[in-house]
Amino acid sequence: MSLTNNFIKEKLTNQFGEFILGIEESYGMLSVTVKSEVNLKVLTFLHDDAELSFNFLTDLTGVHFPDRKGEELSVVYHLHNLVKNARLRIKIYVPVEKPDVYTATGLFSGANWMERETYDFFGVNFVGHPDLRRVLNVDEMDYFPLRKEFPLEDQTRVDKDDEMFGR
Amino acid sequence: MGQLQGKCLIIQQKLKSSMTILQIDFFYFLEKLLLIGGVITFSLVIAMYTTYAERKVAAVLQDRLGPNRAGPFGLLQPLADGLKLFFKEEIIPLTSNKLLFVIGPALAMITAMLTSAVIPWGSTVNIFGRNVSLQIADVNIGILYVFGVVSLGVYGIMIGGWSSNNKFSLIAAVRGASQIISYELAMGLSLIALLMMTGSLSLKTIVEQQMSGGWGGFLGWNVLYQPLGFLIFLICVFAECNRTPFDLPEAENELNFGYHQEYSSMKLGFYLFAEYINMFISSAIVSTLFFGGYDIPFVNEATLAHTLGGNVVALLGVAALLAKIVFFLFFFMWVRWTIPRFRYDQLMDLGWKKLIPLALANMLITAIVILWLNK
Amino acid sequence: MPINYYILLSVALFSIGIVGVLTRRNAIIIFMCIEIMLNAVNLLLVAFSKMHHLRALVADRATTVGTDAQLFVFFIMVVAAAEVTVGLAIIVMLYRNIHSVDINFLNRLKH
Amino acid sequence: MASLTTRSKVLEQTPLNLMERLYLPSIFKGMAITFSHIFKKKATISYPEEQRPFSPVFRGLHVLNRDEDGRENCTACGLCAVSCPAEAITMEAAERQPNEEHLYREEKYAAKYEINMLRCIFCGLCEEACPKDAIYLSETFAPSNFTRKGFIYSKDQLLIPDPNTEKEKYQVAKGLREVHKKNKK
Amino acid sequence: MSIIEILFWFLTALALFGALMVVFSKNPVHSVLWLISVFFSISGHYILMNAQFLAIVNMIVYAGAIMVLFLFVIMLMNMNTESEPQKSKWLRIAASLSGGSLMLVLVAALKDTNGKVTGVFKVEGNIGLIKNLGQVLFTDYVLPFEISSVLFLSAMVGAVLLGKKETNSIIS
Amino acid sequence: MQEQLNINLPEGSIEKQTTRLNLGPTHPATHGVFQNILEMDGERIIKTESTVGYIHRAFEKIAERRPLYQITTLTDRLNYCSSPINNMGWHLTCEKLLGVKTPKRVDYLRVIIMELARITDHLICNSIVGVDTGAYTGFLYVMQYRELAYEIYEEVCGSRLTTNMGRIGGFERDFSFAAFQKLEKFLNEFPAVWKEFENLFNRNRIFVERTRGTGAISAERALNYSFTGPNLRAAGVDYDVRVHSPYSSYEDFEFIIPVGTTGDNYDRFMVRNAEIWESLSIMKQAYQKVQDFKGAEAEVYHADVPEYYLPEKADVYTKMEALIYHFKIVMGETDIPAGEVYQSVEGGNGELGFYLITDGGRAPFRLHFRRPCFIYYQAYAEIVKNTMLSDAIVTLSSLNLIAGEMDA
Repeated sequence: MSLTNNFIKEKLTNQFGEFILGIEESYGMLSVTVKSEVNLKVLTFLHDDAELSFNFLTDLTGVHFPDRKGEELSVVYHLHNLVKNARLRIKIYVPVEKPDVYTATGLFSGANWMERETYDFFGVNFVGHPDLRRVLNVDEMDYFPLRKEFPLEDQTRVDKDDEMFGR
Repeated sequence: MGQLQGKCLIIQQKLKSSMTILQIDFFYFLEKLLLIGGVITFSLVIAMYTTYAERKVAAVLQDRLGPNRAGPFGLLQPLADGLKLFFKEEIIPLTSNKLLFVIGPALAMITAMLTSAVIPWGSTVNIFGRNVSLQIADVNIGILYVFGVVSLGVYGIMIGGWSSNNKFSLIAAVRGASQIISYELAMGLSLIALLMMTGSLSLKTIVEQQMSGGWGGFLGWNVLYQPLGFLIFLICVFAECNRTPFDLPEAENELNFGYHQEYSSMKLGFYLFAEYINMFISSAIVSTLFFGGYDIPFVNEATLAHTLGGNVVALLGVAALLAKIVFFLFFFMWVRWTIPRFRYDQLMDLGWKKLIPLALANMLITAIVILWLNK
Repeated sequence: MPINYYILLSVALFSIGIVGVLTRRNAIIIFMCIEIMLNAVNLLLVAFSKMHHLRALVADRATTVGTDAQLFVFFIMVVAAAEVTVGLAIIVMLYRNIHSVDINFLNRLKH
Repeated sequence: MASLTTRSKVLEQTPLNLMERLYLPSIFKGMAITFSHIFKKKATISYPEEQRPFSPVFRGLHVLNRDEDGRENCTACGLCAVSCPAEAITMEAAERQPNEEHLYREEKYAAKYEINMLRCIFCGLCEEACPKDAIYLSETFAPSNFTRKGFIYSKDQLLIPDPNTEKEKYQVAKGLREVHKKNKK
Repeated sequence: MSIIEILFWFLTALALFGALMVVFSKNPVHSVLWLISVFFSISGHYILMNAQFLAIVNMIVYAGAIMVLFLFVIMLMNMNTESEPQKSKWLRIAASLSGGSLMLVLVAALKDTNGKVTGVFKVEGNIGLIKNLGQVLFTDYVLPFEISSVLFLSAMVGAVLLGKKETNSIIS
Repeated sequence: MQEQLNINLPEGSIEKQTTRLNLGPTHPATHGVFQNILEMDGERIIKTESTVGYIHRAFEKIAERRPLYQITTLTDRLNYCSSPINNMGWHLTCEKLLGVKTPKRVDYLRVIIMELARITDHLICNSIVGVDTGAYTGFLYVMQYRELAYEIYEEVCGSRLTTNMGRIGGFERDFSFAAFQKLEKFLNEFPAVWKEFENLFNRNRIFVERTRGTGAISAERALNYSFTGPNLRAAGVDYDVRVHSPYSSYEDFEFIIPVGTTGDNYDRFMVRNAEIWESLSIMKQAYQKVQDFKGAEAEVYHADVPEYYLPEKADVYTKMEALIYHFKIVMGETDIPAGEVYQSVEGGNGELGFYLITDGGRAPFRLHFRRPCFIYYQAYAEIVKNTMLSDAIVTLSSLNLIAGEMDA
């Protein structure tokens, strides 16, 4: 029995009707936005439900939308049901002032570093994470570099210090 | 042959008496001094060129060209390497134990060189009417002496590894020490079977016994009678020389070159040289004990001496020994560039649980056979 | 070389060993000093064996007098080796438990 | 865990048999393999004397092209600089003066053209971007240098030899270029 | 002075100096190395007395095995000058005095013995050679020999048992 | 007596019986820059703390300022042992976003290149396992054929390691005759060489004992740690992106998924070995299919999408329309729809995912790489616990941790 997007949609709305903020389908993949406080419940349900059993966390990452007031930071989970070969995207939004999200490390050991990476780049505070430190950047860094307010470099390249590149 | 043996006996007796009371006549002293100098120089040169051979053999086995820049075919490469090592900066780590740090490589070098004293490089040559034995000292406990020196070889590794004050070096030193001590046992036990057959500890006597075998000495080679003993001995020699598959003390992928990690300049050179000298000497001992030493196979040296003269035959014998040594050196390298290395516990397992019982069994079988034949 | 010299050398070595045992607190060094004392005795045994052998040789060319003394030395070495393995194992054990090789700590055994 | 597909094949870990447990047979087998390589053709070459042939489309050092009359092709449109992911190209444009027709093909030319070879990743996007056939990547390696400054190649280092003054050198460079063109379509 | 006498005095001096350094050097590793030199000089003495077998065995057993064990243990415990426990000055002086007086007593007792008549070095006498020793060892002393091997075995087992630690207590 | 009363045990003397060893960042086995702080009891590892390393290059940030076609050069540097797969993965992502349909021949050519890249990747990994167990020679034997594979890349795109191969919609040029020739040479000669390599290792007891039972991870733990690729298959789960979500016409090919049983180093080694054989078989099939194209079809090497695929150089010099497209594409002025795409390919190390969000601008709004190495390196501490130092080294290489992929 294959797992259709409609079936998943139905199942999720039955379970978490009032917590679901939006459901869309882009390029064949179902993408569900839920309230940030129920993310762990949704993930646990998806993981444990006998029919859904999304027990493989493909990816976990963050996105920064500076223009959406009150929900600037987003955390995106890509789940995969290997047996029925269905993929699902779960999204949550949190305000940048208080970016608290429940950790998924209890569910997926692999989420550990992915969450650390997301914290490192976006400053998402994963509540309950066993070891929430920076993972790719230096420990002393005091900002979250992948947020949009930090420009990559000046495109006009006038004041760029190129001494290190031999200029 | 008989005449030669007689001569040998006379010399031996002379030698023995000189050893015991250390009454030294001047020419004898000079002759030995020259021989010692010759052997040391020779060992160093061989060690130098073994480094070259190692690289060339590795290259050839690996479809590469190998060193070919310094001199024709890269033959001057060892000189260039040596020069480079001499001119490199000496670095002694601040946290190291400086005295021991310097002593380490020296000890490694000394113990490597010491063994060459009892190896019979050839029979006697006649120079200006003097019969000169091509052996520095024919002590009647030659093999025991070899073991004594080999058991000291561990100090160079241990002291060097410990005094560097580096954890990798320390691990390497511990590995090296326990490996060398463990394999000494199997090595000694494998030789006891051989000693039962020969009944002598003198290397010269062992060689002469082998020379008296059939087919110009070939049938007397101990390897034909002690194949298992030879195999165990060879494996232990690999372990004693820290060569692959037993190169745990310097396992470059695990321990960053192990005990000589902190060394630089000629101190490093000493360690590397000591390793190659060890290989050279070990090959010499294997050839002497199991492959007839300076015996030329399928040739009766005594009859040949009538036609060619004693000195030529003696030199031919030296060449035969060298050929055997070169083969074993190649074998060392061939094995190194073929197989993976053991893990520490597997190494100990092999040494204690397999080689020692095997050596004991070999000993037992040899003893039974000897008893049975003598009955 | 007169036998006296060997006796004196052994006595000196033995006394140094005793001084070492008395002055040091490190169990391993004490152990090593005991080894010095054992070796002093070994040396003396060999010297005596040689002396008696030479005496006996005058009467009988094929005598083996004195061999047993050298065998004693051999046995002493055997015992020493066994003793060192066990002793060092005990010291290692001690070190593992109290992280020290100071013999004064051994007083703790009393309690 | 149950199989997810019908295509899987399990690789069982078969225990070693007696011969394999003896160490030596497999060691000798390995040694035979390595020994047989003594007689094989050597894979390495003595580099500076011998050089391996590059493919005709190899992406090496850049060359600024001239046309048959020795005029520079570049018109300083800046597409190469824009397309460069490493931002290694800098240029300054200048108007061609009336007496400079023999130097520059178009009305505009690059007065300054620099490629920083330390930044360059030799991706070839500049060559793809060029609408004037003015820059291409040749079959040469980046040479070494003592200073970082020495890696900033100025225009005179990049330009192909002038066919009017150095005909032969130009022919050599051009010859490679012809092959290049043919194979790239 | 013959060459033998020179050797004798040299080895004696080395042995005594080495032994003193074992006792007085602060760094245990140095002590071990000095002790090795003591063993070497004693081996030298054995050779002078034509006890070749004992000389080599002394080297193999003491220098090659026992001292390696010592070095091993000291290195693993990472002992150095700083960690070396010291006795109080008075205790050390007292100990040296008592040791010295013991030597004094012994020397005094032995000084008048008539040892000069018996030389130890002579060409004759091959009891130190391995052949003679083996002959006696495997005939008259075969029982002690076997017993000593049992001793060895039990020492080995004992050492292994002592050295073995309860692994689970550390990992947990 | 005064002395004895003052005896105090040194602090922590009884508890602290372990050593701390820094494995990396300058250790020869940490091929790259990552560091493991090992808590050792003798040679046994009790605890590990892994650090990813110090080469973060901010690819995800850089990608937010680059037009799509320039991002290919960034993907080169992820898993640099198999950069063509990364390139193709990125092109596939863009094509999915832009709705570009590639012709079959392009798909098959891509399959050839991707499987070649997979072979080079596995070949490096397995021979490095050999090197780290101490046998160096096999590495150089198979390395000669990586060289040949690189020459094929060179014939196709002009570069060897960081290939920047292909464009959105296809390849920048058709495979040359020399490329096909070298490909044939590879297909003919490589099997014998790989057989020889297997003979050197597979049944050698020293090697088998070094790898069997060491560094094992169970299927459950591997799934929980989000393992993919050969490392997951070694644990016994036959998950393969090529089969589960076929891309680039992988559904047209016959191949099997080798899986291990215990997930130890030996299984990882053997799974990679078996995958090399499968890749060879796929390459042969694809090569046959490419040869079967006749007529105009046999010339196709890119999709017919003038808005995204650069026009022919000759047209650019002569035709106005082509020149306009050329400028638009190079300047990044082509229309890019706003959307959200996740596309994954089976990279050398596992599922290499591209999560791309666009907002209609010329550069991605957000691009995230799912880097398999980064994800399964976190299991290293658990895998090597209670093994010996030597095993940890072999595990490090058999997991095929590539620093470039860990730290994007």
